[in-house]
Amino acid sequence: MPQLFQRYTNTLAPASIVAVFIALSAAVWGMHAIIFSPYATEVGQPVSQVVPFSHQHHVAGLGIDCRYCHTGVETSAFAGLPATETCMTCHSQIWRDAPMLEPVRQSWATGQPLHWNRVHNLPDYVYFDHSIHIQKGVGCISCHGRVDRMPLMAKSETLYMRWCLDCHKAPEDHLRPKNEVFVMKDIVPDEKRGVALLRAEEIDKTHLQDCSVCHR
Amino acid sequence: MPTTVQTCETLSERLSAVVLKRPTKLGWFTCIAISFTGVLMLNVAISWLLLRGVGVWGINEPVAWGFAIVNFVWWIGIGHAGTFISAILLLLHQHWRTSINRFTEAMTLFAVACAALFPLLHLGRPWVFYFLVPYPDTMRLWPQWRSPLVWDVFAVSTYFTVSLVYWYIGLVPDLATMRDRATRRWIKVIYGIGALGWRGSAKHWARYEMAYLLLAGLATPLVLSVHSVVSLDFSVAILPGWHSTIFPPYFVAGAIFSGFAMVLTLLIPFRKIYKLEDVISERHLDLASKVMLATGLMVALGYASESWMAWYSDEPNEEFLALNRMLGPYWPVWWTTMTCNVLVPQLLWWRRIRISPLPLFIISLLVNVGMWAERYMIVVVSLHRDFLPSSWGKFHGTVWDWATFAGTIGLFFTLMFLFVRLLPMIPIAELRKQTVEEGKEV
Amino acid sequence: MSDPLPPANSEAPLRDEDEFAPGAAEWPEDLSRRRFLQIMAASFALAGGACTRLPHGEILPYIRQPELLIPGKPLYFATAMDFGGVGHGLLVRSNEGRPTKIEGNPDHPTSLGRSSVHAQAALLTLYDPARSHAAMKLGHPETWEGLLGELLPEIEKWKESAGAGVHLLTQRIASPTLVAQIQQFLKKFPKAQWHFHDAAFPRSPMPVTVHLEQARVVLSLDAELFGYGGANVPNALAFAKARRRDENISRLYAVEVTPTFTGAMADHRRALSPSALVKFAQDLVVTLRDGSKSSDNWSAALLRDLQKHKGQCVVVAGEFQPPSVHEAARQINEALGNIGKTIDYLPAEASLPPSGLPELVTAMQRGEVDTLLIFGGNPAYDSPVDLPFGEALARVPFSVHHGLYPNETAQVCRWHLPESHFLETWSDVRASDGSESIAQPLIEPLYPSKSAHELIAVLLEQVPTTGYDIIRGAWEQRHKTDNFENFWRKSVHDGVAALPMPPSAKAPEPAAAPAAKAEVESKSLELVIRPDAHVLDGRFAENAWLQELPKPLTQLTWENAALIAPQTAKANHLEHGDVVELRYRDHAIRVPVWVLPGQAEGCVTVHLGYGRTYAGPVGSGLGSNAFTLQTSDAPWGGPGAEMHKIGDGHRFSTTQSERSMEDRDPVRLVTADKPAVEVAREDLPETTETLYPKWKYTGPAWGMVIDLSACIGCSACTIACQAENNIPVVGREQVLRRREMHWIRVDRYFDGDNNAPRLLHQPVPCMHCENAPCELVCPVGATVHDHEGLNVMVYNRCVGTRYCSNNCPYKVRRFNFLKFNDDHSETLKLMRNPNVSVRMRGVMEKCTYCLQRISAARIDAEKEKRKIRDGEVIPACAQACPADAIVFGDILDPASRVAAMKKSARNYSLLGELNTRPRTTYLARMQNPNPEIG
Amino acid sequence: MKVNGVYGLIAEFEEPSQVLAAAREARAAGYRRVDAYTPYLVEDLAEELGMHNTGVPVITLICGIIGGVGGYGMEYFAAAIHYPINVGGRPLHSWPAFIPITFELTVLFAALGTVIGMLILNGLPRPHHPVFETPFFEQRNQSHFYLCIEAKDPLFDRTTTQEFLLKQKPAHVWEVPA
Repeated sequence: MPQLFQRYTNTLAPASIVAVFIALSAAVWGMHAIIFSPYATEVGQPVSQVVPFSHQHHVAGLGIDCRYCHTGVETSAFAGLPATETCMTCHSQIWRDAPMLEPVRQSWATGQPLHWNRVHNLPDYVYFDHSIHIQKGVGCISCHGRVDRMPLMAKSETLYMRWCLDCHKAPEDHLRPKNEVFVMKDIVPDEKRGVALLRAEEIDKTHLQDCSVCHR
Repeated sequence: MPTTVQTCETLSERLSAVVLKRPTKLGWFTCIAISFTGVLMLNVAISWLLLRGVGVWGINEPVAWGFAIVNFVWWIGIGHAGTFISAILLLLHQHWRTSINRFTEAMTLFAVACAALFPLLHLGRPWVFYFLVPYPDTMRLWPQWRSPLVWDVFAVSTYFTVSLVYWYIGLVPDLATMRDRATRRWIKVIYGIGALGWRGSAKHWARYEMAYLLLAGLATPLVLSVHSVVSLDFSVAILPGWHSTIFPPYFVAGAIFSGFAMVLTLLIPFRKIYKLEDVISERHLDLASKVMLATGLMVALGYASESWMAWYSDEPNEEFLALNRMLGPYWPVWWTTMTCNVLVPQLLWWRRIRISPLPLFIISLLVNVGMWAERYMIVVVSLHRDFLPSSWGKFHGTVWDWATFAGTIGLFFTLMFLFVRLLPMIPIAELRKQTVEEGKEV
Repeated sequence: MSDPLPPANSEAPLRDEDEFAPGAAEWPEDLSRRRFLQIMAASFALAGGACTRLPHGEILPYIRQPELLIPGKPLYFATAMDFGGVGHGLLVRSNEGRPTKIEGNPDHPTSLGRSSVHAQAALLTLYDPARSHAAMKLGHPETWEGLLGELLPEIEKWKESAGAGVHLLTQRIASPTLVAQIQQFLKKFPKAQWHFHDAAFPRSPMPVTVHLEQARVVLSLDAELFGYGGANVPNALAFAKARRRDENISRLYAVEVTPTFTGAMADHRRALSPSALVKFAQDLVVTLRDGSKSSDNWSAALLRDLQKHKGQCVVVAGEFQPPSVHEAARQINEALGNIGKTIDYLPAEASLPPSGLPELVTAMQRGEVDTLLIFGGNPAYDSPVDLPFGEALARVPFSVHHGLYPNETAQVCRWHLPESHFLETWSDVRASDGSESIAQPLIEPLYPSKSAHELIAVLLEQVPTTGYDIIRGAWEQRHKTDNFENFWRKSVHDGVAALPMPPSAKAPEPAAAPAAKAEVESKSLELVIRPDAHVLDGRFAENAWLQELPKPLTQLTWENAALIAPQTAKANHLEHGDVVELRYRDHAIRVPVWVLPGQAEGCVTVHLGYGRTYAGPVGSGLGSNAFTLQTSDAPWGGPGAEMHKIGDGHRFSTTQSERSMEDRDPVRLVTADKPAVEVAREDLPETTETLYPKWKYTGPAWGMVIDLSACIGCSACTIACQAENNIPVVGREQVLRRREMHWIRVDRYFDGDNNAPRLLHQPVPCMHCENAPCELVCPVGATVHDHEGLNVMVYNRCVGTRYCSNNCPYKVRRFNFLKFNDDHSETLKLMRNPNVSVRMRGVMEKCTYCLQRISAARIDAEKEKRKIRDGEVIPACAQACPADAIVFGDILDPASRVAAMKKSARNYSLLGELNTRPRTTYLARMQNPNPEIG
Repeated sequence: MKVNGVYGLIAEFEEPSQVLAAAREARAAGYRRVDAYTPYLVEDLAEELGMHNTGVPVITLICGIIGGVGGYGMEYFAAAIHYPINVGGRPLHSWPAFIPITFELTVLFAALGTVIGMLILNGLPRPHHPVFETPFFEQRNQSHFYLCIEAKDPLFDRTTTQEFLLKQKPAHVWEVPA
C-alpha cells in the first residue's frame, strides 16, 4: 500500500512549523529594526535646502554664536530661524554675488520668505520649549549634535518620546554649566557635577516625566 | 430511523459521510448564501464606520457605549457553552457531552471571533488598537494594567487561543479518519496535513489523553474567568447598575445560559437535517435543557438580588436605577428581559417540553433575545441616567448599529455552515470508545 | 501689524494626523472607493508598528523680524469693542500677529478684566469665512475704485442739493468720533437726514446707571441686569460683591415675564404677563404714595422692605418695558431717595438722532430718498413687519450697505461694502460710565474692507482717510493737552483714555404722573417679543459659537421657540414640542412650543434673530422669524395673540433635557434657616476607608472653587473656554444627538413647584478628582495624573474606548465622535490657539484647567527659580467670568485665594460621597429671602 | 538483531482485549520495541507497552509558572519601574489589579506548553510512517487493533517473532516494509 506522504515530509512538516515561528519573530525584529533605522528616524541624513547653509562653516569656521541667528532660543519656545535681514547683514558685504546666495538676495529683493526644509520636526501635540532647556543648562548639542561638523544640517537624535524620557528621567547626565550651553563640546558624564548642577538649577525631577510637561 | 447497534465501522462510516458525501446539497448552498450576504453587509458597515468614525453609531454622551459592547458581551456569553461542555462536563464524567462537544466548541470559537470584532471596531481610533498590547515601543509606554479593558484583551485572546487549540487537538484523530476514509487524493492530503500523521499509536493515545485532560483542567477556570473579567468591565466602574459585586457569578451563569440556548438553537435543526437523532438523542436535549433551567434560575437570582440590594442598600441612585429600568423610558427592555430569561425558561420544568424539539427551539430563541436585551439593559439603560440629572440623555441604535450586529450573525452562521460541511462535527474517535464500551456494559 | 500669514516656525494647528500616514487619521469627505481602500491598507500597515516618517514641514522666516515679536511669545494689546453703542474695554492676545483670544481689560473701569459672551465670541466673527470678502454691486463683486466711480459724482450732486434726499441709517454708535463725523456730514449736507434703527438696542425710555453694590434691596421690573445689555459685566461684578458679604447681603426681588438671569439670581421671583406687570408697577407707586393697603402680601412685604432701606434700595425697569413702568420705577426711586445713591438717571440719549425707521420708510415710499447709506445693521430683515423696508428700498436709486456680512439688506441694496471688524481697524468707544477708549487694530484687514470712519471720510472727501489718522486727528482736536503724544500713547497702551469723567448726569424732569388707576389686565394671550440672548436681533446668527451656546434657562441651541408656562400649555392643550401657528395681528409664524417653568402665565415669548435667509452657511434657515410678528407700534408684543397646533414631536436641539434635580442636591442653597454648615455638610468617606494609601502632593496642587452665590449663569466661561481651547462646534444635528463639545457647561435646574420654580445655575468643568474614576479604567493610560494633581488627557495616546466618559460621574468628558474640527477654512486656522492641540476624530477631550497657561507660568517661574505666584495662572473661564465666581490656584498654598475659599463653610464637593476627591469644589449658593414672605 | 528492508511485523486484532493480552505477552517475551495502533484510547495499553509516565504534566507546570511569573513581572516592571505614573491616585504597585492578567497568562502558557509538549513527545507531526504501509491499515485502523513488533528490537527475528504473534490469535499478521 503506497504512503500518502513521502518520507521527506517527516522533515518538512516540523521544519515548516519551526519556519513559521522564525518568520514571525523575524517580522517583529524587522519592524523594530525599521523603526530605529535611519530611514525612519532620519538621523544623520542631511536635508537639502534652497541655500546649502553650512553650520560647519559658520559655527566652527567663523565662530558665530548660535544666538546670533536663533534669537528666540533663550526666551521663547521656538529657537527661531533668522530673518533674511540677518543673512543680509553680512552677505550684503561679503559673497555679495555668490550664485549660491541668490535665493537670499531674491528674498530680500522681493520680500518673499526663504523656504527652509524642517530638519527637526516634532508632532504637533508635542510642546517643546527651547528656553527652559537652555535656562536649566541643557546644551544645544544634547539634541542637535555637533552642528559645527555639519556642512548640511541633519538630525543627530531620533527625537522619539523614549529618547526624550531618557533625559527627563535622569537629567543630571546631560546638564552642563550655563557658560557651556552653547559650546560645541561633547559632554563628559560626571555624576557629581550633574547632581550639583541639578541642585544649583533647582530642577524638580519629580514632575519631569508628567505627560503634562510636553502634551496639552 | 433504524436503531441498529452501532459498531466502530458503521459509526465512522456515518459520521464521516456527513462531511465526505458528494455532491453537496443545494440546501446547504442556499443557507450559506443567505448568511454570507450578512458577511457582505458587515463589510459595508465596517467600511463606513472606519470612513466616518464611531459617530455613525447612535452612541453619545452620556451613553458612550452602545450596541458594540452589548453585542460583545452577548457573543462572548454564547461562546461559553462550548468550553463549558467540553471541559467542565468532561471533568465531571458526563459522557453524553461527547456527542455535542465538538460542535459546541466550534460554536464557541466562532462566537468569540464575532465578539472580538466589537472591542476593536468600537475604538475611536481603531488603527492604534495596538496601544493595548504590551510591547517595547518608541514612547516607553505600556497598557494601563488597572483597566478591565486590558484584562479583556488578555482574557479574550487567551480564551480564543486555548479554545482553538483544545478544539484542534480534539480534531486530530478524526482528521486522521477523514484522511483514511476520503477517496479523492487532494482531499486525503488536506485532511492528512491536519492529522499531523496521526496513526493511533497507543503511546500517542496515552500522552494525548493526558494533554486533553490537562487542557480541560486549564480551560475550566479559564471559562469561568473570561466572563468574570468581562463582567468586571462593568463592576469596576462606579456607575449605578454597573458597580456590583455579584456581577462575575451572575455573568458566568448568564453566559452558560445563553450558550446552551444557542447550542439548542443550532443543534435542533442540524440533528434533523443530518439525521443524527440517535447520536444527539432526546437525552441530550433533556440534559441541555436542564442546564439551561438551572443557569436560568441563577440568572433570575441575579436579577432579584440586584433589585433587592437597590432597596436594601437605601442608596438613592441605586433605587432610582432599579425603578428607572422597570418604568423609565426603556421599560420594554426590562420587561423583555424578565419575560424571556425568567418566565419562559420555567416551561423547562416539564420533561415533555425538554424533549420536544420545536418548543425547545422556540424557547432557546427567546432566551437568546432575552440575553441580548439583558445586556442592553445593563449597558445602555444604566448609562442613560447616571448621577447628575443635567447630563441625562437617550440612546437609539442607528441603521449602522443594526447592520453591524446582523452582519456578525451572518458571519457566525457562515462559519458554522462551513464547519459542518468540512469537518466532523461529532467526535468520531471518542464515540467509538463509548459505543464499544457501552456495548460491553449492555 | 505683522502679516496674518501663519508665522515662521509656529505650530501650524490641524496636523494631528501627522502621527499617522497622511489621510490615515482624518478621512476626506469626498472619497473614492479606490482611495478608501488605499487608506485602509495604509492604516492597517501602520497598525504593524506605526513606523512612519513625519512629513517634512517648511519653515518660512520673516524678511524683517517685527520689533517686540518673538516667535512663540504671545503679545497682548488693549483695544475696545462697540457693543450696542456701549464700549467694552478689551485686552487681546496676539500670537505671531494673529489675535487668538479676547479678554476684558483689567485697567478699564467697566470691564475690569472681565468679559461677556459676545466679547468672547467676537473673535470667531473676525475669522468667519462667511464674512463679505469684497464690495458688491447688484450682487456682483466690484472694486473700491468702481464704487468711487459711482460715488464721487453722487457726492457732487449732494453738494448742489445740500444733501437733499440723502439719508443715513445707523445703529447705536459707541464711537464719539464716528458721531462727530456724522454730525460733520450733516453740517456739510444740511438737508441730509440721519435715522436710527437698532432692533436689539432700542431707544431707552429712561437710561440709567445702577449701583448694585450699594443697594441692599433690589427690585427688578423685568430688567435683565446681567443680560446682554451694555452694563452686564459691571452689574454682575457689583451684585456678586453685594451677595458675597458675610453680613447684610443684598436681597433681590424680580418681577418678570420670561425667566432671565436676574430672575434666576432673585431671592423672590414673580412671573407676570406684560400687562399684569404694568399694573403691578403702577399699583406699587399708588400704594407707596397714598400708603394704602397693598393688594397682596407679597408686594406688601416688598414695599415694607423697600421702605426699610430708603436710599439703600433700587427699582430698575426693563429696557423692553413701556415708559409707564420706567416712570413708576423712577417715582419709587425718587420717593425712597435712591436717585444719586443707588441709581443715576442719565440725560436722554442725545447722540441718537430723533428720527427712526418709520420716518425713513415713509420717506422712501414717498420716493423722497435718492441716496440711502446704511452703516451696519440689517433693516431688510430686522424691520417690523408693517414697515416694508425691502419694497420701499426698490424706490431708492442709490443705496449703499456697509456691513460685516452680505446679509439680507446687502442683497437688496445697489452696493454692499465690506466693513472692517473692530480688530482690524482703528476706532474709539465710550463706555457705559462715560470713559473713552481707543480701539486699536490687532491685524490687517483680512479682506479689502473699510471702517465706517474711513467710509464717511470718503463721503466728506477728507484726506487723510486712514483709520489711524482719523481717530488720532479727532482725539487731537477733542483733547487739547500740552503733550498729546504721551497722552495718545498712554491711552492706546492702557486701553482707556486718561480723561476727567463726564459731569454726573442729573435726573430728567418728572414726566406726567401715570394714571393712578392702572388699565385692566388683558385676558387674551399676550405676545412677548425679545431679542435672543445670544444672536440678539440676528446680527450674530452667523457666529457658530453663539448659536451652539445653550440659551438661558432653556439650554436650547441653534433655534428659537415659543416659550409658554405649563399652565398656559394646559389651558391651550399644548405639549412641549408641539408645533403651533403663532398669530398676532394677522401675521403668523410656525414655531415649536417650549413649555418653560417660570414663564408668566397667559403669555407667549418668542425671540428674534432666527429665520434668516442670508445669514450665511451657519445662520441661515434656522428657527422662525419673529420679526414677522413685530409691528412698529408694538415692537415688544402685546395682547391678542393666538396659537393653533399644527404639528407635534419637534425635536429641540437642547443640551439638557432634564429640568429638576430629581431629589439630588448638585446645587445647594444656604438660607437663614438652613445654615451653611448643614447645607454644605461634606459626607465624604474617611481616607482610611480604602485599601490604598492616599497619594501625596507637594504642590503646587491646582484646584478650583466655583461660588454659586456669584454665578449668574451667563455662560461666558463656556465660550471663553471654547475660544481658548480650540473647541469645535458640532452643529444642530450633532447637538440633537447629544454630542456637544463644551468643556465647561452651565447646568440649570428648576427647583420646587413647577409653576413657580426657583431657577438654579451650576457651571460644571472637569473636577480633576484626586481619585479619578476615569483614569482607573483607561486601558492605555491616556488620562492620568501629574504631580500637580491635574487629571491630564493625552490626546495622542487616546484610542477612544470612551470608558473614561462612562465612568465619569460628572459626565464632563467630550468625545470626537466624528471629525468635528474644520481644517478646510484657512481663516479658522489663524484663529486657533497654537498652544493647544487641535483634537482629531476618535479621541476624548475635556477641561485641562487651561494646562497651556499653567505650563507657561511654570516655565517662567522655573526660569526665575521661584514658586508660581497666586493668581499668576488664571484659566480662561475664571478670567472671563463677569461675576468673579470662579477662583483657581494652589490649594496647598495657605495664602492663596482658592485655599481661603475652600475653608469657607459653604464649600462642598459635587458627588463627594463617591470619594472621587474632586479638586473643583463649589460654594453653596446664599439666598436671602424676606422672612415676611413664606 | 537487525533486518534490512523490514520495519517490523504487525498483528491485526478485532477486539481491544486481544491486543491488550498480546501486548502483555510481548513484554513478557522480552520484546521492547513494541507499539500498538488502536482506533481509540484503549485503557492500560500504554502501560502494558512499558510507558508509565507521559511526561506531559510537568511541562504544563513549568510553562504555567513561566507565564504567571512573567506576566506579573511585566506588569510590575511597566507600572512601577519603567514609567511610574499616578493613575487615579492608586499606588504604582496595585497588586489586586495585576491578578487577572497574571492568571490569564498562566493559563495561556500552560495550555500552549501542554499541546506543544505533547506533540513533541509524540514525535508529531510525522505524516510518513512505515505502519501506513500495512495492508488495509487505512480501512481498518478505525475498527481494528494492531500490535507491531519492530525490526529494531534486539529479539526480533522474522520467523520466531511471526510465530509468537500468531500465537496471539490475530486476524492477520503482516510484514511492514521499512
